[in-house]
Amino acid sequence: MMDWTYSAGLFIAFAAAGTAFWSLVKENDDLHRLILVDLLEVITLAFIALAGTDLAEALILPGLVVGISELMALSEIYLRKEGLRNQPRNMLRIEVMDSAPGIIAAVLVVYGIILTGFSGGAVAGLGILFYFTCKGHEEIPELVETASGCAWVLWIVAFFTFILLPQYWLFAVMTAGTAILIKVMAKMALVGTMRGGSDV
Amino acid sequence: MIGYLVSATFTGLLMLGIHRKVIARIQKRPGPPIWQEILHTLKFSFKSTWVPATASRTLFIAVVLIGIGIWCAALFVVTEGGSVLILFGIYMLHKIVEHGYGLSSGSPYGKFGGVRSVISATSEIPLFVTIAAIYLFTHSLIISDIVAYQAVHGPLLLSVPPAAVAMYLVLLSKMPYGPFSIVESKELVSGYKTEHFGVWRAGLEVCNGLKTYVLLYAAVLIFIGQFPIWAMLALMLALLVSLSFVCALSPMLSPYDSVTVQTLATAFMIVYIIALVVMA
Amino acid sequence: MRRETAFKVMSAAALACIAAWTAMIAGWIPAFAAMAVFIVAFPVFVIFLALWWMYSQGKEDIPFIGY
Amino acid sequence: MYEHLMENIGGPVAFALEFGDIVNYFSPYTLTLFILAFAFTVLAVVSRPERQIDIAFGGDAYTAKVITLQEMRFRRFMAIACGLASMGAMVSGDIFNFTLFTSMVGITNVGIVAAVRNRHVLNAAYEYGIVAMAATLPLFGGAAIILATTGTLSIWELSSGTWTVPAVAKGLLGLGVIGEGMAPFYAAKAEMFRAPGAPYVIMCSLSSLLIFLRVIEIIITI
Repeated sequence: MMDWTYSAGLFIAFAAAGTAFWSLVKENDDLHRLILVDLLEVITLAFIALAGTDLAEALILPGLVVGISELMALSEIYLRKEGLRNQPRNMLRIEVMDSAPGIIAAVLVVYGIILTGFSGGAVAGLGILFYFTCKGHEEIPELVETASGCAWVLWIVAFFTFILLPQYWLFAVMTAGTAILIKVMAKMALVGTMRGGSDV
Repeated sequence: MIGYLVSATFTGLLMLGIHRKVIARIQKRPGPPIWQEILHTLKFSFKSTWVPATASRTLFIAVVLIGIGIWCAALFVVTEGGSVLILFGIYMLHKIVEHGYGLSSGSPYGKFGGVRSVISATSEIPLFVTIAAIYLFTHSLIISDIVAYQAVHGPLLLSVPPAAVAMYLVLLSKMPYGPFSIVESKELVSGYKTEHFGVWRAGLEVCNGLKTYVLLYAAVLIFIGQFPIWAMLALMLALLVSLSFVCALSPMLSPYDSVTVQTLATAFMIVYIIALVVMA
Repeated sequence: MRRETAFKVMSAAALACIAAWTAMIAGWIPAFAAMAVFIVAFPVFVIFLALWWMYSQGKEDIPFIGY
Repeated sequence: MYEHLMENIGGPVAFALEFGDIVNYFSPYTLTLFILAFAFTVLAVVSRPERQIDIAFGGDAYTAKVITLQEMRFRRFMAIACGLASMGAMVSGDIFNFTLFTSMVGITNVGIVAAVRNRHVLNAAYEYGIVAMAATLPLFGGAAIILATTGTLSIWELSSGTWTVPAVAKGLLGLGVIGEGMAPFYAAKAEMFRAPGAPYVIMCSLSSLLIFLRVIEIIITI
């Protein structure tokens, strides 16, 4: 039952747990400790997932639920003990949206390109949408529209290639795939962004 | 069985009296007569009684009943040769009962006594290491099996002396006037007992008598073996007097020192167990 | 609580103990059942015996708050 | 000596309820623990909280803390939930269920004192919560390693002696339970007991003690 992948995974999980515990010991800020403890919960799930059976898959869900409820209980305690009664004015003010939108968007876009096709476009579009949500969208829509138009042209060109020069089918498939990726990506990126300036 | 229960209670109270007497004599005081604790119990049962106005009434009364009940159960477990784990579970539950005594009245002194009884929870950890050591030898935790093992292989006291020492520490931490009795320290008036007066205190004394009897009996049974009742009583008395010597000659530790000493004892026991396992 | 109530509860607990003991000796119930009865009834008996002897009708007081 | 290894530890099994390979069993040991959890849960249901007296040092003044009805209801609910979780942990025949109940005990312990308006107690509860949550890693990790190495989580199966459970898994399991509120991690927890409301606060210490007692049985059995 125990092969080397399990051992390696276990080793990595233990290393991650050690790192997390070490950071938990070093950290003094209560809020950051709460977040680090959440990190520990994720490693816990990794331990369960390593078993790699249907049963393990079924056990992850209760583990996750318990972890989240503990996290919520602790957050409530934190709010109460710090006396934080005011509702935040801007609900969508998450730290990662200031610090790392570029990285997360890039990861999503690259993953989308690897997937290709409709689903790839959706993933990549989500990445771009995330980027716009974080950074605002003043001049970028024009650029996206241009890209979308060019992609559409490419798609048409690919169809013509299929019909006129069928021996270059591979080139046509690749062109169409890339084009549809960019097209869907562009359309997805427009979801939620309103035209007519920032005050709409 | 009823007779045994009642006589165990009185024997336990008598032993507590002997404990006080021995301590007093070592400290060059005359000390109370040895039946003082029995008189205490009777005296308290004749005193006027009510429940304090601020108390949580049900809990205030229920913990007294539970306290006597669990030690009755422990006595039956020991005499009938049940599982050692049940006995030690009850030993730990006694902590909760003390906690309940302290918190239920609303008194600040009782509360601190109760909180201290929870702090001194370290005293239980050597107990479980002791159990593990016993299990490695006997492969059973049923008291009758342990007794049978000792009848064949000789007392466990000689085969696992460190476990016996840990058990001795555990007994010591439950003896009054001992170095670990931080719950009864005088700056807390009477600790968790402060508000349980009159009849409730008499119940508490009955519980203490039973507890002393059961713990001493169990220690003799687990580490030396089963003997006729007079020999058991003699061995228990010897054990008690040795405990009294320690209590008389050592000062009460501060709460954190007490915890530290018990933690060190636990660490030592864990090392010992690991050594046993590695050698086996 | 009135003295009569305490007496009634005490006698009930004592009767339960004696009944369980008799039944066990006669072999009607197993030993562990008798023990269960003792574990429940003995504390009740002890406390209510003492309460029957002395339960003051005095006024409830606040806890001890220092000398 | 009994045939089934488990019966040498907690006594002969009086009653067992089978769900496939998971067997929930009552030995005298688990039964005792179950009854105690039940008794204290009933106490939490029926008793009213005490009014805690505080002395203002340096004078004769004293104050009584009164628990409001709303706060009492919430804390009683949490205490009952805690009692139910400990009862579940006492009879569970499945290691993963046991760990889930243990985590639930941790959550409800925080909940019992969460409604108290006392910064000191809340700080202690927060510290305890952090430790308890960190303790779920060894707890679930231990259970997961047992599952991965033996392929079963049933205590009954594991105690039959056909499996060898790695010592590290047992150690992790024990460490996890100790982290939920036993020595030496209870330092934060002891401060929580300063909160008024004895019948509820007592469930905090009782539940962690009971799960500790149970995990000792499990560790020796498997």
